[in-house]
Parts: sequence; structure tokens; C-alpha cells
Amino acid sequence: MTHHVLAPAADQAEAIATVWQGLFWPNLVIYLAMLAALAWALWRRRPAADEAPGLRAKHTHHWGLALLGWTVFIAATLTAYTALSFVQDRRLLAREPDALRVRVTGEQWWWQVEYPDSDPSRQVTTANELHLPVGRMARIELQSDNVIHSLWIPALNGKQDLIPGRRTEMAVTPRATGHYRGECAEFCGLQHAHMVLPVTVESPAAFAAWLDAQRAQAAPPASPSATRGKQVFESGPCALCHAISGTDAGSHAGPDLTHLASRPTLGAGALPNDRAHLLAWLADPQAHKPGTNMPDPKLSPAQLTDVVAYLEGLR
Amino acid sequence: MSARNADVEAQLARTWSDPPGLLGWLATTDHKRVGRRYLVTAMAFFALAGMLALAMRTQLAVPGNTLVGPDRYSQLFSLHGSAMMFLFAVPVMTAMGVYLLPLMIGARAISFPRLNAFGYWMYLLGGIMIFVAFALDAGPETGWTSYVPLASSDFSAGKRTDIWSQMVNFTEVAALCVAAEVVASFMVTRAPGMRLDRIPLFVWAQLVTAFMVMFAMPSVMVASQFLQSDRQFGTHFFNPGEGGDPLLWQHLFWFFGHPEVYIIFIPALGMISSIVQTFSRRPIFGHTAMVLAMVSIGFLSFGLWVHHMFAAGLPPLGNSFYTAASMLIAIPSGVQIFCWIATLWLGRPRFATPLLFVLGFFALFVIGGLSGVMLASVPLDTQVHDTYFVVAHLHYVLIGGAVFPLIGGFYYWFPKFTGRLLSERAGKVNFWLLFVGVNLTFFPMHWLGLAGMPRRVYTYPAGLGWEWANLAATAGSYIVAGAVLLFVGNVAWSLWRGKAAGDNPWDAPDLEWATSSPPPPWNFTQVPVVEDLTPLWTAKPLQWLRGLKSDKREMLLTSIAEARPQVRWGCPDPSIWPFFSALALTLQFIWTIFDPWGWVWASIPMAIAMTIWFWPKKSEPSSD
Amino acid sequence: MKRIAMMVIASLALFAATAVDVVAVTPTSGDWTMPAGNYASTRYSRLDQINRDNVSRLRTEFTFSTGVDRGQEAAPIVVGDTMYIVAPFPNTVFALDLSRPGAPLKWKYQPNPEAAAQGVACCDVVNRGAVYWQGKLIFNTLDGNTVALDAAKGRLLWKTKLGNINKGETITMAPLVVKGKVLVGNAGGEFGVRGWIAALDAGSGKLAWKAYNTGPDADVLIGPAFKPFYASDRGKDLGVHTWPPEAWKIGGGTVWGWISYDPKLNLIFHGTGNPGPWNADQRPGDNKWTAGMFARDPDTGAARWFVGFAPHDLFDYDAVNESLLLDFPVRGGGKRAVIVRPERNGFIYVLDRRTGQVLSADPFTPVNSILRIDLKTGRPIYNPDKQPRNGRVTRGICPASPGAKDWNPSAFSSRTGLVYIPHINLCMDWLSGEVNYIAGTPYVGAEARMYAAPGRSRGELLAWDPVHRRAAWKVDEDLPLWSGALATAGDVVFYGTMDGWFKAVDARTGKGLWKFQTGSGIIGQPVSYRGPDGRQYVAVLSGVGGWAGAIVVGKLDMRDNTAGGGLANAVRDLPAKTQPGGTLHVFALPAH
Amino acid sequence: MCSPCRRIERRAGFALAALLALAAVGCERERREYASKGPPTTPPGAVRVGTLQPGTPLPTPSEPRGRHFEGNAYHVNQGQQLYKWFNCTGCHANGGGAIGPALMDAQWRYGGSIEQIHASIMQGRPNGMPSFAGKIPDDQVWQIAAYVRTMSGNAPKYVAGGGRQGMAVAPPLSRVPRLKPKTTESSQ
Repeated sequence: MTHHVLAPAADQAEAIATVWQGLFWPNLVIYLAMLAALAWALWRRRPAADEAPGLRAKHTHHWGLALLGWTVFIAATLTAYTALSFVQDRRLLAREPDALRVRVTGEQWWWQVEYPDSDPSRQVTTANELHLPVGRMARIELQSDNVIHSLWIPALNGKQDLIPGRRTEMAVTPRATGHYRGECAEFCGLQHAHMVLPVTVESPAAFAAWLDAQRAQAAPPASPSATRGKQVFESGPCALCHAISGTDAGSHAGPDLTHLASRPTLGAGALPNDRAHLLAWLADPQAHKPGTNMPDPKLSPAQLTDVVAYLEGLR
Repeated sequence: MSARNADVEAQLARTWSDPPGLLGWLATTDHKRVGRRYLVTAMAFFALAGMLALAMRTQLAVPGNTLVGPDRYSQLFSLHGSAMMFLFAVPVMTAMGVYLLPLMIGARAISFPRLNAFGYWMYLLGGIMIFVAFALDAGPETGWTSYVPLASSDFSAGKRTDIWSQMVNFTEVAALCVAAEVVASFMVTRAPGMRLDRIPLFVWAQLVTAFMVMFAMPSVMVASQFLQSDRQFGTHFFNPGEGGDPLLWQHLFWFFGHPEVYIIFIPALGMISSIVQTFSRRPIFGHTAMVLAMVSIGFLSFGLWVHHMFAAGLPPLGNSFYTAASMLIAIPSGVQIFCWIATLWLGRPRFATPLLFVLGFFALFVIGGLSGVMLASVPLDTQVHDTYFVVAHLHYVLIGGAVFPLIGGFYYWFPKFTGRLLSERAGKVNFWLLFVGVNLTFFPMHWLGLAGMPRRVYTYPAGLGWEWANLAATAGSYIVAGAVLLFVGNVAWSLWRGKAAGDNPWDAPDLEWATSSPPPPWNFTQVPVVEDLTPLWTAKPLQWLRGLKSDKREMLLTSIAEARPQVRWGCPDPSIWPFFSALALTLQFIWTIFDPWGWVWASIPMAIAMTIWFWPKKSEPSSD
Repeated sequence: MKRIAMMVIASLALFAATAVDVVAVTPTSGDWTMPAGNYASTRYSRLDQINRDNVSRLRTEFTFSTGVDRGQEAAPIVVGDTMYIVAPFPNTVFALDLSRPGAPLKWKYQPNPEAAAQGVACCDVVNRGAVYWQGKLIFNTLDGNTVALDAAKGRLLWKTKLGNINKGETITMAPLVVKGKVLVGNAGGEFGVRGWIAALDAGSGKLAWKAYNTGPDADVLIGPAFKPFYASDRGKDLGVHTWPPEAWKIGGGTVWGWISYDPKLNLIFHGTGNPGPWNADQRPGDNKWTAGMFARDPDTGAARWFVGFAPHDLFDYDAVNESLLLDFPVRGGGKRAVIVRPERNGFIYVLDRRTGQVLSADPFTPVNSILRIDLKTGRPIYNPDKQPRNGRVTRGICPASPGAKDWNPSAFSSRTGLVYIPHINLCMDWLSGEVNYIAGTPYVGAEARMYAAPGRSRGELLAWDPVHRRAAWKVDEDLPLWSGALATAGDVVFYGTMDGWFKAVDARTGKGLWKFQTGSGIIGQPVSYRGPDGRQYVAVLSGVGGWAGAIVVGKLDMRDNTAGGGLANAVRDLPAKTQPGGTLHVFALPAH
Repeated sequence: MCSPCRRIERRAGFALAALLALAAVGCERERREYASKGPPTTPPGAVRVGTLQPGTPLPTPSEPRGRHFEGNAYHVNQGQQLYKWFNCTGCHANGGGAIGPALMDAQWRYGGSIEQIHASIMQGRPNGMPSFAGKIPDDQVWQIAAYVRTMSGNAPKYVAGGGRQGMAVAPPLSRVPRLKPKTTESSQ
């Protein structure tokens, strides 16, 4: 998963990387020049005659002009910087009419991701993963009804805050397929550190296939153990916080688990998504993400394996 | 050297001395005793906050570390930030002002000396309160910026954030007190002859800082009262539901927040100017340009706070305006750096430890300044805001820009404070240790920020390539700790066995070196007359003005522009009542955290204490 | 002054009135066999012994206590010499012998519904009455059963379970029997219940057909016969496509109000409740077929047409109010079969009964949530300023959630041609937010704070002239009006107030003629019948409750201004003006 | 030492002692206890719902877990969030009541102590309160019960939440007067 500001994989990140290059190198030169001037000022050989009053006045005059020149130089450089920043900023604000609409809602300490559609019945709701088609702009609407978060995908674009009571937005036009790491960048409470949003950029065809897979209802339990697991899920504490479309469980307090097994991580980045970690997570969530709102469901070992069997089937 | 006879000094000693014992210690209004206390307390809080930083760095040394849990870590970074900003950086700079300003302008005492004592007690009690709260697992948990709604009572249970926001009130009351004293002293208590164009840069820096404090601190006090009112009474300042707005907190906070970092930085400019002037044995080049630069930084710093909120979805055109404003403030800094280098070029630099720390300032602060200019660009800020790049920037600017000049200032003014010189050999080791430590700690953080590591995370997963940078940072932080310990050791050793300093060990030009080290309670037996920007470097020996009584606490007030003597002013006597007023206000601040009736009942003891404090002294009007 | 102007208009209406008559013939006998009076739901009594002149001498004949002090929303049913009343939970049925003085108890039947049903009854444990059909008395119980009793002896004939309280389903409506089929709908829109209307065979109680109000066309019984007037209602499986995935399964659209029947067209007309949850952002799309009205074939349940009164409803405007079936004179001669509907969204609709076309829709109370009804598309144009916004309270929304008029039925008199609408003027502040669906728990997702509409009294009896589409006269009432209205041939209109007054006013002018303090708020439906002794009687159940009365019967704590779903905030003075009660009051002129 | 100094020192000592005492309570109230959840649960069934006892009444033991959850601001805060998540607002509104009874007043049909509220949530009540046993884990039920206690001002001081986000519905629970619960029988 790449996540470096200077390894841009989208137009927006590329625009920002240009600003970085445009500001970093001149700054480096200015810094070295300053150090050189300082070193020269400290170690220059001082002829004895320097103290003569006439010479002192001449020096002061020369340095006065140099000060004026230096100030003009700084002002010019800063104006250039500001201009470069303004131009690239306009590239970030550009919007294409046919952009893909995605809505990301910040929760305490996970991400709800929705793909709205003009036909509401084709709308997709998932959690803790974001898929984007390469080459097409995606307008990500950001909202939160709890605290301020900030969605930041370094390889694709700068961060935007999710602020209760306001709707903010950012646009991303990925240019390279691959897996990128998104995360929360505004301190939002106990588990701000484990609020990762794995981003997958794929070809439009693969993206459409993924979206259709997400529209499908949850896969029915395949094994008797999974069937028991589904029963435990619906009748036990799980259904009070999680939703699996196609079952009675419809709560959004916790992430939607309809296609849990196809997601890269558990607990928004707290654990990799495989059987062992799913078992460990259900046995004691606080051990892996202390402070999470997921309680210890206090399932017996048998129930634990059944529920894990069921959840693993939810491709 | 000047003509001082023994019996006048003996009489002065009797009139200017404090009562003995604890009562005297509590009741002193001598700006030097209060100033020393300020410095010691500020350095104590610096050490405590430093230890918090060590705990944070140890937790982040390796990925997935379980040394510290998320809640404890939230308190660590919240208190580290709050203590450094509110309890160390601003107070230590104002403390240097409290101690040195009267001496530099040739005054016998600071104006409003009792207010000075009151300010210190408030600062001390506020600091104690927040650290006691932290010890009781009730430290701040929402960062030093404490954004709402995380800081609202829905998401920050209990009294933690209330205590934090009340601590802000404590420290801001203290800062406002010193600001008032500095401005008053600057205007009317200057030595005769010290016209506006003969005032040292350090004093100008303190004046600009004082005015900035007066305009910035009220903004955060209002914000913290709004927050407490939202949390306790259910008002809706920050509740978007009923028409409030979380961004109102950010605006109010950062309108104070950015000037705050310049309030920390500008006194450091003053110290650098004094050190560069003394150790290049030449008056500062472009004195007027330097003063104008400082004043323009003071004004500009109030016009660019929104660069902390570029990711909050504010209108793009507004953000671009703030990019320009933020870039603009780099110009005065550039001018100042140029003038210092010019002074060094024109002078004959002497590599004592204070100058070494100033050179450290050049190396570190300019990196911070330049990364600051990069942060000013909106697009770039959206990538690096709230990441470790910003952590690196703020530490380079604050440690490079304020702590290095401060420690240089300690090495420079320690002889004046204590009469003994700090060890030069230890000083040089101290400098290199600190310089290496700071760079090892914070330079890798630039890369960490670009590599995607967000701020304020109590741990991070392995396999992202962040391991080496974090380990290096942790190692660096231990080196910094070593450097600080070395500094403390040097101070302790020098207090006990340091070389005697005499009046002017560095052959410095300013007035504070015209009196003994440490100066007597009344600073100057006779009032010095100033004819030049660098009084002690003029060919003519310093002139002295006799005529102030020595059997009564008296000082000379001069006119604002020309500093012509005007009035002999009776200074207030030491009094215990500022201390009791501070206790009463502390009682009120703490009481109102738990019960709003505190505003009513606790104002009674405060009214009594303050009435007695301000009770007019029976002094006959000064005749001539 | 206003009253005089009104008088002029009323006299004008006199001429048009004669041309408007009622479709279904009101039973000639003095009986009152269904809560709405007749299939046309006009709540009109042909008895004229009590008229404008002598009504002031009306006095209590007898009273009967139901022994339950919750909301009495039922209408007494009278057949021959027996009166049947259904009490709120536990829904005991009482049969009173009218032939003997003081109408003593003949028999009573206790269905013993599940106590837990009270936990899923959103707006008090009410019941809107029974219906008489060929010797049977049929009523519903709160826990979702339809019960048929032998009207003579009170013996149980059959009992069919239709609702499941674990899903939040209850039944509070009065059934309607059409051509041997008992039509029943469920309640529970606030619990994410999927709404339906079912027909049971009156004889055996077995299910004849069941039509859902959300989901695929097969469930909604939409087939080839379905010809909606407006294009937005045409399409395949709109009950699925106008919802987010799976949301239609918990989408509301319950049928808990009134059904009318037109024998000539052989169509029944029923409304559908609010979509679930109240938070509209959680269910993008039109949320078909909620908050609208169906015309169906009573034999097979097949839908004929549909009109949406609040597509993608924003503020819980259920559309279950009564449909008055009238015939209007049309320009160019002849009569047009229409439906007049005082709708909860604040507009009184006149629809063509055959095709479902919206002929007119005029506001009859201050409305700002909807700008106007676009007659070309039949859809309301929502006011953008009053849309719920992301996480911010929207203020001053009129009408409030209970609407301009809640379920309490209006009356129509063919003599005056006026529709008598007992309604409310309330506005509200509204904040909607994400809500979790947990079966059996409330699935609302919005908080409201209601208060009187500025400058208006909270209640109003409005006489509306549907032909000229304007108000004839109105009587302002301090408290919101939640009782049904009754119009009689004696040109008298009866209604009750929430502080217990049972009032009679002149049908032509609205002048107050008579009133009686029954001791507890009236949210029941007054009826009139001819007793065994030939005299005309007027009966009403008094007993405050329902959504607005919850503050009294639930002893709510008003420091929380969203108590009682936000409505209690609008009637904070109610506990001081009435106490709980549960008594039948029957009035008549003194026998001489 | 002059006499006034001795007086000051005594007063300073006294203030310090008071501060430490207050402190001991402080850390209990403010601890964010997400990992370990207080003392172990005692066997259920010890809770009495009715107040009438034949013979001389036995003292009703207070559940240590109840005291623990009721006295911790973090648990009360979590309880406030769960109260909203599990749709308690649907029936009880924000304490004022709607379908369910009011929780802010002093009238409790099945007892208003935290143990009795915990029992009501777990067991459910016949007239419509659903039974959440096996649905909500025990710790969370204690948290909800602790929050409900703050609605009528019965929680220890400085634990209840203050002003709330969203609509201004009720006074901040830290300012609600304390109404000692009385087990009374309402109309049903």
C-alpha cells in the first residue's frame, strides 16, 4: 500500500507534488546561501584597517543596499511561490460533470462509504474500504455527525476535514491502479490511530464488477456451522450494531458487514482480515483496539467459531 | 566605578528590602525575585513537559508498542503541548522581560510590581492545577488545540476538558499582567535621555510582545469560556444543531494561536539581537529596520490564522488570501536574519556559548521558517497539515526560534542573575548535544509527514516504512534530554563553584551591565543618563543623576518620546495581598469548574483581597 | 366582523349544495353500523329530530364507564336496540341494551391481547372502533388480531392473527366490511413495519387477499388493471426501485386509518402511512407507495390507481385520512365522481374517483413545508428552506408532523354542501439523524419540538366548501381538535375538544348552540342513532389520550421538550385542563 | 517564624490535604475504563423490585458494579451514546417519556436504583419494555443504567454530562435537580 506524498497516483496529488518541488528546491538554495553568508561573515579575514571611520560608513552604505536587494528578492520569491500555489490550487478545485459520486461518513473510529445512484435501489453501502475507477474523477462528499475527522489519502489528494453540521468535498482523479492507504488525520478520540481507509484503484470494468458484487445481498450460510453462526448473529448482540443486507440485522451503529470477507482489514486497519484475526478480534476487541465502541460480545467458543464461519462466507 | 557611597546604599538597602522569612518571600514585589521565580518555574514545567515528550517518543519508538494506552497517550500529548505552550514558552519569555526590562531601561523597579507578583502566583497555581489533574488521570485529552465537538461534553466526559480550559484562563491572566507592566515600564520608566531611538532591541521586542499579548490572549479566554459554558450550561456556541459552529472554536483559538507562537518568538529576537551585538562587538546593523521588522511581524501575525484551517473546507478564495498573508510574514524575518548576519560580518565575532546558541538558531529556525513558507501554500498544506511534517516544522520554529536563543540568553545573562559565569566548556558541549539531538529528533519527522504518518497517533502499524524514522526520533529525544540535564548540571555547578562575574563580564553595551551582579533590590543607586544606543560602549563615561530619595521607595518617571525626567513616583511596598488575591482567584477558577455558583461566592474573598491590595498608601506628593 | 362575512358566503353555498349529494345511500334505519357512518365516510346522520332550535335542550340520557382511562378513539356502533363500544387496550367489547332505561350491560367480551403490545403502540394503546356486518361484530385488537363476535350473544366466531408485535406491528384501525370481506390494515410506521391491507372472509375469517404497500408489484397486487393517472407512478416494481436496497422491507406505509367504498365503481379507497424512518436522508427516492392513496378492487385487492400526497415524505405526513366520496356538479352539466380528502400535508384534495386525477388541492391551514401541489404531476413542491439539513435544526415547519388534520374524521352534510373539518394549527422545529433498525424498537431517526402555529389558535373546526374551494366559516378552539365530527340532517354539527367539551354548532353559520363538559378530553368519534323509543340520540366516548394526550395519560416530564414525540411540547397546558377518563356519554332531547 | 507565617503555613497544609482528598475521588471518576470493566458481577436475582417484604425487611445489598459504573464519567458518557444507538429515545425520548414512562422524574414502577434499572433492561417489563438480556452485553447495560440514573440527577456529582450536541431538548444533566426515586404505581 503506497502512501507517500511525493509518489502521486492522481492528478490532484501530482499538482501538489509540483508545488512541493517548486518550493522545496529554491528554499534549499536559499537556506544554503544563508548558511554560506553566515559562515563567510564569521570566518572572513578582517584587515586591521577596518576600524577606520570612513571605511565603516562605506560598509554600512553597501550593506544598506544589500538589505534592500535582499528584501526585494524575498518579496519576489514569495510572490512566485504564492502564484504557483494559487495556480495548482485551482487544479484541485476543478470538477468534472460526470464525476463518480461517493459519500464518506466519519464515525468513531471507522469509515462508512456509500456509492449513491440515481436509482436508489442500486445504491451501495460498505465500510472501511474505498474502490475507485482509474482515470475518472470521483467527487467524495464528506460528512460527520460526531466529531471532526479528516480524510487523507496521501497518494491521491490532500486531506479534507469532516465537520459536523457542514458538508465538505474533495475530488480525486486516480491515474494509476493499485492499493493506497487512506487514514484519519484529525485527532478524533481514543482510536484515532486505527481509522484507516484502504483505497483500491482499479480498471473501470473491475470497479463495475466490484460494485455489482457489493449490490448483491449477503451470501447465505454455506455450512451448518455458518447457519448456526447466522442464527447467533441475528439473535445475539451483533444485530444491535451491525447490518447484513438480506437478514433482519439493520443497525448502522457499527460497520455494515454484508461483504466483510472481501475487505482488506478488520477494525478499520486494526487487524488484517483473516480467520485467525477475526477469531481474536471477536474474542476480545479491546485487546486489539483499546477504547473501541465494539463491546466484548461474550460468545462461547462454539458460538465464536460458528459466527466466524458465517462471517467468512460473506464475500 | 560610579560614585556610590556606603551610607546611601545602606539606607537604600533598608527601604528596598523585603520582610524576612516566608512572608517576605510571598510578599516580595522585587521584579528580580519574581523574575527569577518565573524563570525557575518555567524551566521546571519545561522539564516536566520534556519528560512527557520522552514518554511519547518511547511509546512511538517501535510500531504497535503497548507501553502506553490510547487514553494515557492522549493525555501525554495534550499536556505536553499545553504545558510547553502555555506553561513554558510564553511565561519564560515574559519572565526574561520581567527581570531584564527594568535593568535595561535604567529603572529602579518594574511598574505595577504587585500586579507582577499576582501574575506570577496565578501562573504557578495554574501550572500546578493542570499537572495535579494529570497525576490524577484527569489531564487534558483533546490536544493543546482542544477542537470541538471532541472537546464538547458529548465526547469528552468528566471534568478533564473543563480543567484544561480553566488552566488557559490562569496562564492568560498571568500573561496579560506582564503585558501591562511591560508597556507601562517602556512608556514612562526609561532612564533619562533614552529617547525612542536609543532603546535596545530586546526592550522593543518585549513591547511588541506585550501588545500582541493584549490582543491575542482575550480571544482564547473568550473561546475557553464559551467552551465551558457549552459544557456546563448547555449553551450552543459550538453546537451545529442549534446554529452554533465547530469552526467558531477554531477561528477564536487560532486568532490567538498564531500570534501566540510569535509572542514566543519575538522576545527571542530581542535576545538574539543583544547577544549578536555583544559578541560581534558592534551595534546591530540597521537598528531601525530591525525595530520596524519586529513591529510588522507583530501586526502581520494577526492576519494569517486561517492557514491552520486550510483543510476545513473554507471558501478557496479566502484560503488563497491567507496563503499570501502567511507568505508576507517571511519578509520581516528575512530582513532580521540579514541584519544579524550583516552585524556579524561588520563586527569581530567572539565564539562564546551564547553566540554559539544564536548560530544554532540560524541553522534551525531558517529550516522551520522555510518549511513554514511551504505550509502557507493551500494545496501543499492539505497534504502535510496534521502530519509529522507539521510536528517537525513547529519544533524547528519553536526550539530553533525560541529555545536556542533562550538558552543562549541564559548563558549570556546568568552572570547578571547570579554573579557567577556558567562554564564555557560545558556550554559548548551542551550546545552540540542539543543541536544534534534536536536535528536527530525532528528532521526525520519531515520525511515521516510526507510518508503519510498523521499527528497524535498513539501507535502505528509495522510495514509502512516508518520504523527507522521513529526510532531515530526517539534516540534524538533522549539526546535532547541529556542536553537539558547537562544544562541543569551546569547551572547547579556554576551556582556553587562558577567563576565570579563582576558587573560586565562580556563587555556588553546595555544598561543592565552598568550595575552589580546580581543587582541590588533598587537596581541603580543613582539614575543613569543615556546619550547613546549602546551606553556602555561610548567613549564618555556614563553620567549619573542624583536626587532620588533613599529613605523612601522612589523612582523617576520620564516623558514618553524624549525620556526627559518628569515625576518622582513612589513605588508600592511589598504586600502579601497579591498572593491572597491569586489564591482567591484560583479558588474561584477551580470552584467554577465544578459548580457555577463559584462565580458568585468565590468573588467575595477576591473582592476583599483586592480591596486591601489596592488600598492607597499614605505617601506625601513628591515635591520637585 | 369575520363571522358576518362568513354568513354571506354560507348562504351562497346553499344553492350549490343542493347539487352535491352523497354516493352511497346512508342506511335509512336509525342504526350506525360503521365508525364512518357509511361507505362514503361522510359521518352524516339523516335524523333531524335534534335541530338548530331545540339542540340547546339536549341532556344526558345515560353514561357508561369503560373502566380504562387511556385514549378513547372508538365510535359507538348501534344496531337495533344494542350499542357496541370497543375500549382501548385491553380492547374489551361492551354491548349495551338500549331498550332498557340506563342501557345496562348485555354482554362483554375480553380478547385478552398481549400486554407487551403496549410497548410497540406509538401513539397510545387506542382502538378506533368495531363494525357490524350481518349479525357479526368485527373489531381489531392492539396485538394484531381481527376478532368476529356473534352480535347477539357476544360469542367468539373467529379470530385471525395478522400482526407480529416482535416486528413492532399493532392494529388500531376500525375494520370495514365490503361485500363479505373484512378489510384490515396494520400500524407501526414508527417501528420500521412494512405496511399492508388484508381482506378476510367475513364468515370464516380466512385471508382472502393481502396487499403490501412496499416491495415488488406482485406483493402490492399491481397488475394489468393498475392505471395510475400520473407518469411518476408508472413503472415496474417501483415499490423496490424507489428505495435504497432492502429499505422497503422496513419502509412503513402502514394502513391504520380510513377506508371508503364506492359500490357503483366497485372500488375501495385506502391511504398508506408514513415511510420509515422519519429521517428522509436515510431513504433516498420516492419511497413508493407510502404516504399516498390506493384505489383497489375489493374482491381481489388489485390496485386500480395511486396518488402520492407526500412522495419521499420529509416530516411523517401519513396519508391515512378519510376519503369523502361525493358527486360534484361539473361545468357543462352532469356529475363528476370525486373524493374530497382533508390531507395531513395541509392541503384538501379533490380527486377524480375514477382515474385518481388531482382536480384541486388547496391549503386549509398555514403550510410552508410544501409550496404548492403541481396539478400536472400531482406532486407536492417541497419548500427548500424547510428541508431537513445535515445535522442542523430546521425551524418553523408548518404543519407539524401530526399534520393539518390527524386521523380524526371530518363530516359532510349534503344539506349544506360543507365539509366540517376538526383540525389543528401546529408548527415544529425538526432535526433528523441516522437511526439504527433493531426489530421491535422504534425506528424514527428524528427529534421534533412542536408549538402553536404563530398567530393561530391550536385547534379549529373549519367548514369548507369543496365546490368553490374556500372556507365557509370556522370556529377557533384553544386546544388542538382531535375528535371526529358528526353532521346531522337537523343542520347541527357535533364535535369534542381536548379539555372535555362536547359541542354542537349551527351547520350553516358555525354559531355555538350547545355544549356539555364530559370530564375528560374527547378524541372519540360522535355518532347519532334512533333509539328503540324512536327518539334521536347522540353518543360520544370521552377519555383523553392518543398522540397529543400522551402527556396526560403517560404523565410525561416536560423538562424534555421532545417528550411524547415532540407533540407534548405543544400542549404543555393539557394536564392542567383535563384528567384521564374513559366514559360513554349519550344525549337526547327530554322525552315529553 | 513570625506568627502570621505560621498561620499561613497551617492554612497551606490544610489546603493541600483537602486537595489530595478531593484528588483520590477524582481519579476514580475520570478513569477511561475501556479494558477492564469494574468489579466482577455478583449472581443475578439479588435485585428486589417490590418494596414490600414479609416480616422485618432485609437490607437490599447494593451491587458494587452499580456503584462503580454510576460513579465513572466515561461509563455514563458511553451509556448516553448507547441510549441513542439502541433506540431508547424512541420510547423514553430524552428522559421525558413517550410510549415508555419518563425517566427524569421520581416515579419508578419497578424501582429506580441502578440495580433495579439494570434488571428492568435485562428482564424487560410486561407492559412493553423489551428484554435485552443476551442482546446487550452486561457492561453496556450497566453503562445505560448509569446514564439513566443521571437523567433524574441521581448519579454522584460531576459525573453527569453537560450541554449536548444536536437539538436543545433538555437541561444539561449536570444541572438537573436530584429527585430521589420512589417506587409508585401509575395507572396501568
